[in-house]
Order: sequence, then structure tokens, then C-alpha cells
Amino acid sequence: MDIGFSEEQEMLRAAACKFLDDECPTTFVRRQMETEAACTPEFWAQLAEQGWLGINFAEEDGGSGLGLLDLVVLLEEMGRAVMPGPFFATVLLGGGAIAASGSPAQRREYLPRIADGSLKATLALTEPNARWDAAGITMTARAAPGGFVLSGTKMFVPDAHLADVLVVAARTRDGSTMEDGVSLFLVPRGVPGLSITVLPSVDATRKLCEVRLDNVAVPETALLGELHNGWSALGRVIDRAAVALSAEMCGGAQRVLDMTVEYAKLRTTFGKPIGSYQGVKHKCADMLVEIENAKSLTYYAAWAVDEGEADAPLAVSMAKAYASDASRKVAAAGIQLHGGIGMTWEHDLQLYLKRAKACEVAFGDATWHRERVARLMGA
Amino acid sequence: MDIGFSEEQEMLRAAACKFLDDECPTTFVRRQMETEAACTPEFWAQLAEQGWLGINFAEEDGGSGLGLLDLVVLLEEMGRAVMPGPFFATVLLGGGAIAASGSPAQRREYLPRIADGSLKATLALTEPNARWDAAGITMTARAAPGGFVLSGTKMFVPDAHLADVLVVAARTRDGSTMEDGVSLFLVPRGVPGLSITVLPSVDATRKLCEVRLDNVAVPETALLGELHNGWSALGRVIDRAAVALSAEMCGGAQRVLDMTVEYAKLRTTFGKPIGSYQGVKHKCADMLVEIENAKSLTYYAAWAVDEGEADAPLAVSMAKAYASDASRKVAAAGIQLHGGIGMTWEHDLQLYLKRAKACEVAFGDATWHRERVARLMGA
Amino acid sequence: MDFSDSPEHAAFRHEFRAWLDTNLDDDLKVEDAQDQRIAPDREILERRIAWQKKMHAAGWVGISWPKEYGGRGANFMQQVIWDEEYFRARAPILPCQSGLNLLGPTLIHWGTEAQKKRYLPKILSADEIWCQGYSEPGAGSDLASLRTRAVDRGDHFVVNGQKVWTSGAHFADWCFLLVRTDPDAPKHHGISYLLVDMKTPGVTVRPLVLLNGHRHFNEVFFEDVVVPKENLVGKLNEGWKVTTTTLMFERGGAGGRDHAAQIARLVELAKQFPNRQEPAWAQSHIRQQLAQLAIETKALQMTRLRGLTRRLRGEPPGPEGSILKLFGSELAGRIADFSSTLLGPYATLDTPTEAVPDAPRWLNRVTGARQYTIAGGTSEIQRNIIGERVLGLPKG
Amino acid sequence: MDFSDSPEHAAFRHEFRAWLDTNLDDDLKVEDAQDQRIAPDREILERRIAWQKKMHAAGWVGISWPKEYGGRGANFMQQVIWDEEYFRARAPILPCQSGLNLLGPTLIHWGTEAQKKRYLPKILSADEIWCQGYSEPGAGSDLASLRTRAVDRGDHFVVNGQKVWTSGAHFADWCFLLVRTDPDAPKHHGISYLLVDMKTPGVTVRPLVLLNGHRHFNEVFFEDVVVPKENLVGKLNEGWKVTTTTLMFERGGAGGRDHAAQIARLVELAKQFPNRQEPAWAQSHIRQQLAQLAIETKALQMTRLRGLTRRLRGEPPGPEGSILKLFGSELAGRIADFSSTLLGPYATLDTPTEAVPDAPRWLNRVTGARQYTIAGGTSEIQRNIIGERVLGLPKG
Repeated sequence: MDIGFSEEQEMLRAAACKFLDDECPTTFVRRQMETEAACTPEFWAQLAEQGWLGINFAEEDGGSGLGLLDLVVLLEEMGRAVMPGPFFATVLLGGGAIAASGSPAQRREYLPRIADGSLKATLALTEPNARWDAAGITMTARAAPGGFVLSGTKMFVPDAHLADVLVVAARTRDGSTMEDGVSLFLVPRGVPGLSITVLPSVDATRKLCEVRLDNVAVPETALLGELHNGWSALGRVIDRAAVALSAEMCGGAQRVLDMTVEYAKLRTTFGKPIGSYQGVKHKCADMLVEIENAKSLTYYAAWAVDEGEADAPLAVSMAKAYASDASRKVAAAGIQLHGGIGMTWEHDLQLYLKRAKACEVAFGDATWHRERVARLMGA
Repeated sequence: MDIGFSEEQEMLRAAACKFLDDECPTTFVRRQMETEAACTPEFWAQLAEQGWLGINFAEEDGGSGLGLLDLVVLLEEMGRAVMPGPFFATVLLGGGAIAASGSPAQRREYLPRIADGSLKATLALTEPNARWDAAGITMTARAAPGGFVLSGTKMFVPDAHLADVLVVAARTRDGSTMEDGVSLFLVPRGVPGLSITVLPSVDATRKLCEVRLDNVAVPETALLGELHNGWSALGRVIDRAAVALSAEMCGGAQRVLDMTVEYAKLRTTFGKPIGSYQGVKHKCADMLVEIENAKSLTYYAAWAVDEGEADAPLAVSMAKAYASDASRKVAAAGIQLHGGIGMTWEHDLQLYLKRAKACEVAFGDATWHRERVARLMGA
Repeated sequence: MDFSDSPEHAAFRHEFRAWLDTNLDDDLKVEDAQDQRIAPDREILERRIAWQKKMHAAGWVGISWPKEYGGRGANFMQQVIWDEEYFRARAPILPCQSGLNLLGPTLIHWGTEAQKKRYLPKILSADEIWCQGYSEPGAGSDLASLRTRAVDRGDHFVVNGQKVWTSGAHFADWCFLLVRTDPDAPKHHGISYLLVDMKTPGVTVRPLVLLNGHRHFNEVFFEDVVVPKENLVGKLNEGWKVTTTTLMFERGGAGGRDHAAQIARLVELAKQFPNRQEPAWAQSHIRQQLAQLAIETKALQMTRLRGLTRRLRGEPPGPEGSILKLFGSELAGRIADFSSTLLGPYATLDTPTEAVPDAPRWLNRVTGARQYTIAGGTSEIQRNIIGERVLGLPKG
Repeated sequence: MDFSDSPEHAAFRHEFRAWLDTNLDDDLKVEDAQDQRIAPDREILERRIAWQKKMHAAGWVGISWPKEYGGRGANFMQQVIWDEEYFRARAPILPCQSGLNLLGPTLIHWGTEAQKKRYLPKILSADEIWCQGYSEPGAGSDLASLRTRAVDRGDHFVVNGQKVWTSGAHFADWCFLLVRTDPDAPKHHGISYLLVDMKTPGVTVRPLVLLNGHRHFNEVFFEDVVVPKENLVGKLNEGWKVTTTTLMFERGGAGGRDHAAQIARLVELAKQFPNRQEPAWAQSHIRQQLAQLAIETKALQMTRLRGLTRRLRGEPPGPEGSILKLFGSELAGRIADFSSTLLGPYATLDTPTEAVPDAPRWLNRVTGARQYTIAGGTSEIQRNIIGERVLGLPKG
């Protein structure tokens, strides 16, 4: 047993920290928030250069072949920096789905281009019912000469407006279980019948979209993975996404605590630093406990996923449930302890509060994952 | 609008406070805890003398004709003193049921004797299913020549071992609703087939019993209220009991806060009174807020019951839910702030902790009453 | 004990409710009663000024002020009923609210006859809008450590310094201002209370935008601002005493009363919302949480009424206001948190959808909930006040 | 990062588990692993002493002590595995636990050769039982403000004073005691560390019964108790330094690991329990709460393992022990509270019933849960330690 990061991982963290400090200060984040892309081509190219866009892809797919735990290191730093842009959508979702389900040909077609920054992707999973499991998928894909025709509406699709290709989950038959009958399709941007609307939402550094498919025709080669049996790979992609969000939340929450502690040492009231009052000190201690626990569960979940442990799904839901609550509580406490200044647009805390809220509800909030934990425990 | 107590009520409170300070110090309470009766005949006689045993009964039934709100004043003081003995069982439950459902003859037979202290009573409602509503009643009473025969088991019956008469809720038919078919019977102590076992439980100042009825035969005159239609009156008795417990919890919690504040002013650590640290001060403030809110809801519920307001059941469940949580939290915080000394047998806090726990779960805990609130809100 | 209106009070309530029903146009009604901005923009401000004039003409403004100053001399219970009904009708905040609730009572108590005559009528008529210049950067909860200075120059003061969190300063004509006039005196002494014309040269207003994008608060800078001597309220260096009354009114008034309406809407949403295919309401954890919020809302309401009773019986507003402020603002946060549990990702959308047409309002609550536990005295400060002034615990 | 055992550690775990499986009789197993009493009565104490002797004979006691002092020189990870397996087997607390975990490491570090030779073997063999004489009435969290005095009388000390919360003093043969030897020195100086034979005239033990009726703690009175000079550990007046190591071990060891077993039992009860006719498990609020408790338990476990890793990498036990103590003890309280939500009135019965055969154990947790957030440093103190030593916030 050794539950620390390796030297390589610590180096990766240091490099990420330095890069993001230099290239992604909050002034940059704020500028990107104002734009539709939430990211400059230059910055995206730099991410590719760092090797981050293909970090989890196999080497033969143009990636670095690293594991989820390595990505967690990176994501903590990205969370710390509120890094804007479609990294999550492209690497974890669209790229993750292609890596998990794609044929060799499909992987060769897309993954190297994701890794080198020339292609962006996302995953269109959730529908207006706001479920994150197989039962939520009601969009239909019916077989048609030479391919499939997809119809339905997807909601909360991350950065769909930037994606060159969308992986779309649809129902190809009514199976015996909810999982049976789910298939995945590669839908390129601009195809007739596809319309994408950006939905104004809390976190402007990553947009959410409504994606409508009105009789969108795709060829047979658009099928990603096995017909009707798309869920098992997709489920793993969703689990990885949940761990990724947990890691981001850990990084963001740690930054909020750091800012708060720093402020509590400097700011004085009634002649003493506010951090010397137990009302502030004890709250900071509670924040630390929340964060340490969230990290512990997130690291364990990433390790369990990487190792294919039997309890990986349970570990993932435990991490996402705990981190979602922790990050909300920490962000709120951070603002509370900053007082008025923490409520302003000008102060960076708002960036963390908003990202925390977006991550909290994405891919299942704490309540959703607790229910899954109960189901897995009770089985 | 005027939400304060009347001069008469303040006088009643002052008298109760003085009487209990004199006659019911915690040394007395501790002695009574060791006995089965948890009350001396002398003390019971004094309660009768004060007029408290008949406080809510009509004057023609030997009582004082006062309302639930007046009783609330008394119960707060009783809670403050952790008064031992079968007051709740006799006055609120057994006596309350007879007052609510009894024929003039039944009321004349029992209530004056309850009021003068010569008769004790209780209500056998709950069964091993631990429900507090009509659906929980599965004990059967079948008609037999000249009367009824009752069979089944009741649980958590307060002070049944002391009762001269038990009001027993049983099912006389399968009605169209759970409420339909519930009837009440007067079962005297010592009747063949009736067996009562005291269950050791958390609060030794008031015992809980298991009551088994094995083909207990009672005459027709034992029927209390209308056949099959006992629930509507019984529901009101249960609501009054829930308000009574809320009031007791308010009184107990207030006493815990008083003890804690006093201790926090005197006890020093690191050279300062512990009450000057925000860790203690803020917790005391939270205790006060809990208590004030519990009182507000309890007073409103008592008023609404007295006035027969349409929202009385909602108000009752709101009060019991809030007070149950508040009293548990206040007792726990009181012990926490006292530190080690608060965990000892010697310190009186334990009496309050245990009474609080007993009141919390009796006649529905917070979860039970929240569900009822939801049902009433959602209707 | 009686929780219902007396016949006279019921009549008063009925009269005011009927007047509002007839006179309050729909487009004046506020969407979110927790929005405390006197107006989101200038156009709406003008409409609300017109509304206040209409109210005033009908005798419904400043009703608790003495008759001699243009009020009705309404008793405390009538003021409470006024508040409840005004709120219930979803009527907008009166543009002169800080004049009506804070400056007015202060002037009536401490002002000279000339000051009363000069300022009070224009508060009622909405001809002059006031802002409150108390908080300073670096002072925070420790209000009395303020450093904005006023130097005596014979017939006038010269003010230099900075205020912060000044609500509505960008719309205000006048400011009531706390300044230090004796820097050598102990903290609570040496403070004076001045009335400052916002058009005086040297006054600069800079917006402090909130994280939800709302402009409500401002920083106000004073650079060699000349204030005539007759604009001093109360005695020189006794401004702290002058202001304490006002602060009590502010705290007593806090603690949102929009909770019940929000909970009713959440129950509605829970019953409709196709969360996980069955209505959310079918899940006991949703019912439990909604019931708990409803119970806490009722508790807050009843505790408020008990406090009002103490006032009705002639006791002054005391620190029990801190209980309402503390509990009410924390409860607003719990309601917002729950809305996100119920609505999931819909709670993050700043645009109406078919499933949740009022999503933006919920998002605003979700991100803005912290405001209530900070503004007007943080929860930490309220707990100190309760611990020290109510329970008598020693200062830290 | 690797959450699994290395092959050597797996072998060690297997060996110890197998030994326990073979040698631990059922009647020795503890019902409630949170019960920290070294024994509820003298008879059970004798059985546990025999058990420790058996363990010792097989080389399983004090494994982390150096070989020269009768241990195995086991590494830290082996000690962790020992703890986990010992706990898992529901083996009883060793009667010499405070000797093994607290005094032993202290003597090995600070003791003279003579002291080591005299005391260490009898700790391992359970021939002498030790208690810890630290806390005093009036000192509470501020341990260093202790007032029990030892006066130097040439070849011996004379001790006068009182200790409190002395676990197991009624069974103990010896006490390791903190006394003030220089009343004029600053608080943390002038304290010395003595070893006192409990049979010395002038030592009186008085029980401090807990609210659940358990006898575990005591008050110990010292009246002109003569302690030979050679019983001083470390230098005169440097007892605080001697004791700090021990305190860290104590805090690191706290934080009940019985949580997972309790939760498993609650899940079982929730599925059977005829609460409101359908099993409680069918209600989402029950599932939500149980899942949350399971998540928190897992979090505690993983945070503990991360702390162990830091130790494995050679860092000393640090203040992260406070995180485990704080969170673990608060979690024990939440589990107890939930058990009462689940079991309703059954959680108040001190007698087994058909529905809840283990009701008394739950009742004991429900009433006793506060112990864990008080004993061994209150939650408030842990938050101070975390705030000051981990986060670097200034002292109050």
C-alpha cells in the first residue's frame, strides 16, 4: 500500500501548476468567459503541446497512454485555475467515448486529431428528463438504408457548439433492460437536421447546449461500438467523467480554502486577524476536512477505475457524491468568510463558486450518486 | 394579534416553577428513577392538590376547564424539572381519551378520580410496527355475547404498569379507510388475559410497557366513543399528546441552555471563560435559535388546537417535528459544551438527554411528522 | 395568546389590501421579492417613483410617522400589517425605503425642526432618494472603526474618505453619512452623523457589481467634500448614539419573508418535475426536505410574530432581531440549496425552459444566497450579538 | 499510488488473521468495538489478561517495539495491518493498551536502561497494568495548566493533587503521571513525568460513572504520595516534552473504525424493519442517509490510509490525526442519530426485542455518542489544532 502520488505525477502536477499560473491567470479566464469559445486557438494549441489532450489515449492512438489517476493530477490543477474551454467535453467525453468504444479505424480517424488539437468533440447523453443513466435515453435511432436516422433532443451537452463531432447516445431497440438497446453514433457538426443552441448557464467558462436532432441521417460507419450494446462502454465513460469532475472540484475547493486562509490571516476586525476567531478558524478547519475527504475518495475512485476493481462504480459514485457536496459547501464558506468582498463580480471567488455549481450537478449531483451508492450497497 | 402569555398563564408558570423547584429537585427525580412507580403517592397527591391532574377536563368532570395552551405552560415547567411519574400517561393519554370520547357516564366515572389523584390511566395505541397512525392498529376486538374480545400486542405504552385503566385502540372491522373500523375500549387493570411488562428504556422517569391482550373479554359498556369511529377523537388526543411532548421538550431544552450558559460563564480554559470563545458562544446562540423556534411552533400549535383552526394538524406536526430535532440537538450541544463532566452519571445533563430522546421518538419523531406535514401540504 | 387580527386590524388589513388590488399594476410587481435593489435600472426607478407618489397621495407612505410629519401615526401593528400586505401583493420596494425606514425615524428623533421640515416631506413624496453611508473598506463588521474624516472649518465640514456597500448610491440625491470628527476619542466616540448632497463636488460613485451581475451596491469616494454645518444631525461626536436606533431598525427588518412563496413553488415543481421519470414528490427524501423547509419557514414566521408582540407590548426593538436575521438568511440559503437538489442541472440555466420556466430566478437564488448571510451583519456577527446581548456571555 | 497490500504485507496479514481465527475464542470477542473500556469488570479483565499472555507468547504483542525490548521491530505498515486485523476479528482491547501504545514508546525514547528493563517486559506480558495520569479538573483542554504538585524531598518526590478522566485506574497497578515540579516556570515548563505505583499510600481511586452507566473513568487523588527519584522519566521539568510524543500517538489512534460494521447492520435492519409496513429501505430518505453515512465512512478510511502513507514515507505523526479524530467522532454521532431515525422508539429500548434484537447496543450508541467528540480532545480543540497547526491561522 502506498497512497501518495509518484514522482512522475508530482512532476506532472508541478508542470501543470506552472503552465496554468503563467498562461491561465484569472484575467485570462475572465476574458474567455465573455466569448462563445471560452478558449483561444493559441491556448488550445498549447494544451496539445503539453500532451494533455491525448493524455489518456493509447500511444498508437496518438496519446500518452497514462491512466485516469494521472489525469486526476492534471484536473486538480485545472480546477484550481478554473481553466476555461472544451477540455472536459473533448478529452473526457467525446474523446473518451471514442477511445472506449471505437473500432481501430474510428480511433485512428479521431483520436490523433483530438490529441494534436485539430479536432474537438463532445458527448450528447442527457435529455430533458435530466437523468444520467441508461433509462434517460429516449432519443431514437432507427435503421434506414445505408445507416441510421436519429431524432430527439439532448440537453446540457457540454460545449456542443464547439465540437467537430458529437457522440450521440440513442435507443436502437426496446431491450429487456434499460441498458439494452442503447447505441452510440458519431455525428459530425453541420449535418442536416442537427441544431445546437448555447444555453446561458452558471459557468461561462464551459457552455452547455441544447442539441436537437431532427431526422439526422448518418451512415453505418457512424455507429460507435456494438449495436444495442453501447451502454457498457458508455457507462465507463460516464464514470470517468464523474471522477474527472470530482478532481476538478477538489482542485477548485483547495484554491478557495487557500484564498480564504490567506485572507483570514491578513484581514483584521476588532483589532485582530479574523482567522484568530474560532468562528472563522473552525469553519476553515471544516473546509479542510471536506477537501481532504473529497480528495481521498477521488484518488481511490481513479485508482479503482484504472485497476478495474470490482467496486469501481461504487467508488466513483462515492467520490462524486462527496466532492459535489464538499465543493458547494467550501465555495459557500469561502464567500461567507470573505464577507462582502467575496460577493462581488470583481473578486475571483465567484469564478470558483460558479464552476463548483456547474460541476456539482453535471453527471449526477450528490443525491443522484447517493441513490446509486445505495443501490450498489443494497444489492 | 397578541402572542404572549396572559397574566393568569404567567402566574400558573410561576407557581409551577416554584412548586417543582421545591418538591421536584433532581435529587428527587433520581430517587424516583430507581423505582417502578417513578413517583411517590405523596407527590401525586400534591399534583392533584395543585389542580394539575384535571387541568384540561371540563368543570363538570371535576377539572378546571383550561385549554391546551395553559397546559403547555405547565408542561414546559415539568420538562424543565424532568418531572417523573405518569402525568403524561394519565392526563394526556388515558384521561385525554376519556375526555374526548367518553359518554357522560364514562366521564363521570373516571375523570373526577383522575383529577383527584385516585385513579391513573394510559393509552395503548402503538404496536410492534411502531406506527402512530390508524394504519398501525391491527389489534382486533371482535363482538361477543355481551361485549367484545380483544387480542393482540401493544408496544411503547407509557406507564401501563401503573394504570388502573387502559384505553385500548383496536380494530372492530376492516373499513374503507384505515381510520374506519378503529374503536376504543376501556380495559381495567387485572382483567384476565391482560399482561403488562415494563421494558427497560432510556428514560427511567417514565416507563414504557409491552401490553399483551390474550382474548381479553370486556363488557359493552367498555366501548369508549362510537363503534368503528374511534379514530377522529383519538387523532385529536394524539395531536394533543404531540403538542404536550413538544412543550416538555421546549422546557427541557431551555434548562439545558441555561445550565450551559451558566457553565460557559464560569468555566475557564487558557485563561478565559469558555463562553468568550466563538466556538462555544456561537453554539449557544444556535441553541437559543432552536429553542425559540420550537417554542413559537409549539405555542402556535396549542393555540390552533384550542381554537379548532383548520391548520391545527399541520401546526401540530410542524411543532413536534421541529421540537424533536431541536431538543436532541440542544441536549447534544449542551453535553458537548460541558465537556467530560457532561458525560457523567453525576451531572444532571444526562437526565435531560434521556428525557429528550424519549420525547423525541414518542408519538412520532421528526421524520414521521415531516412526512405528515408533506402529506398535508401536498394535498 | 391570539394569533388572529383584532376586528380593527382586520379592517385596516382589508382596506390596504383592497387599495393595492385596485392600484398596483401587474407590470410594477416584482418577480423576486428577495431582490432588494431599489431598481435594476433608471427606467424602472422612474416607474417606482411614480408608484410611490401614487401611494403617498393615497396616504399609504410612512404610515407610522407622526401625523405632524406627514405620516398617519399608525401603531406598530398597523405597520406590521402594512408590511405583510405590501409584501404579499408583490409590490416593489419604495425608492425612498432607506429614507422612510432609516433616516426618517432618526430625523424625527434627533433632527432639528428645520431639518425635519426640509427633508421629511421629500422622503414621503419620493422627490429625494437617500442612501446610507456607513460601511467602509477595512471596517467590515466593526462598523465603529470607520475612518472617513470630517474636519471642522468653521461654518462647514470638509469630508475625505471612502464608503463601501452603499446601496442605491448611483440613484441617490442625498446620503446620510457617518464620519469621524474626533480622531483621538475612543472608537465609539468622535463619530458624527451628516447629511450630504450627492451632487456636491468631490463625491464619486463607483459600482460594486455582485457576482450575479446585479448592480445595487457602490463604493462612494469623498474628496474634500464641503458639508454645511446645519447638516449635522444630533450633537457633534455623538453620531454613534444617533445611529444605533437606525441600526436596530435595519436588523429588525431583515430576514426574507419570501420563503413561503418559494417553497410553494418548489412543491409545485416537485409534483410536476419529470425528475427520474416519476415526479420528484414521489420520493420521500424530496418530501422530507420540503417539509423541513416549510416547518422552518413557519417557525421563522411565528418567532417573528412573538417578537412583534414584545414590541406591541411597548418594549423597544431588541437583539431578538438577530435571531430573525440569522435564521432567516441561513434558511434562504437552505432553500436555494434544495432547489438545486430538486432541479439538478436546470438550476444552473440562466434561461427559461419548458420544464422549468423560472430557472433563471432559481439560479439567481442559488448563486446569490450568500448575500443574505453577509449583508446587514454576517451570521457570525449575529451569533456574537445573540451570545453576548441575549445570553450574556462574555466578549471574546 | 496503490491501495492494495504488497506481497510481503499480504503474507503478514494472512499469518496474523489465521492466528486470530484459530486462537481467539468467541467469548472473548467484543460486542461493540467502540467500547474502549479495558474491561467492564474484574472477571473479564482476568480473561483479557490471559488473552494478552497468549498473544504475547505467540509474539503478537508490541510488535512495533524494537526487538531488544521484546518487540518484533515491525515496520509501520505491519503495525497498521495488525490493527486492522485485530479490529476486524473483534478481539478485545489489550489490558495493557496504554502501556503498549503510550508509556512503552515514551520509555523506549526517554527512559533510562534501568527503567526500560524494569517496566517494559511486564507491559508486554500484562503483568502490570498502567493508567495515564494527565487530565485534571479545571484544566480540560488546556492540559498544560495542570496543578498536581511534586515537591523534591532529596531522594524522593511528594505528590499532592488530583487527576480526572483516568481510564482504567481502578484496575491499574501503575500510573504514568504529569506533575508540576516548578510552579514559577511558564505553563509548559516546570512539568515532570513520573511513574507511580498505585499501591503507594495516599493514592485513592474514585469512579466517574458515565451517563450510560459504564465505569471506565476515574478520579485519582494523591495525598502526600511518595515517589522515588528513579521514577522520573526524562529530565526534571521537561515532562511536557516527554509527553508530547505520547499525545500525538493518542490522537492518531482515535477515530472509531467500527463505522462500517454499524452501517452494514443498519442496512440489514432497514431492509427487514417493518417500519410503516414497507421496509424502511424502500424509502429514499433512508437510502440517502445510509448511503451518505457509508460514503463518509469510506472517506474516513481513505483519509486515514493517506495519512498512513505519509507515515510510511517516514514523516512523523502530525496534526492530520486531528482530522481523523474530528471527523470520525462526529460521524459516530451521525450514525447514532440515524439509527434512531431508522428504529424510532426501538432505539430507546434497553432490552432486545424480536424486531430489533440489538436494540440495547443502539441505545448505548445513541446516548453515548457524545463521548467520542469530547474524550481525547474535544471537536472544538481539534478544529483549533487544524486551524492553527495545519492551516497556520493565528492563535485566538
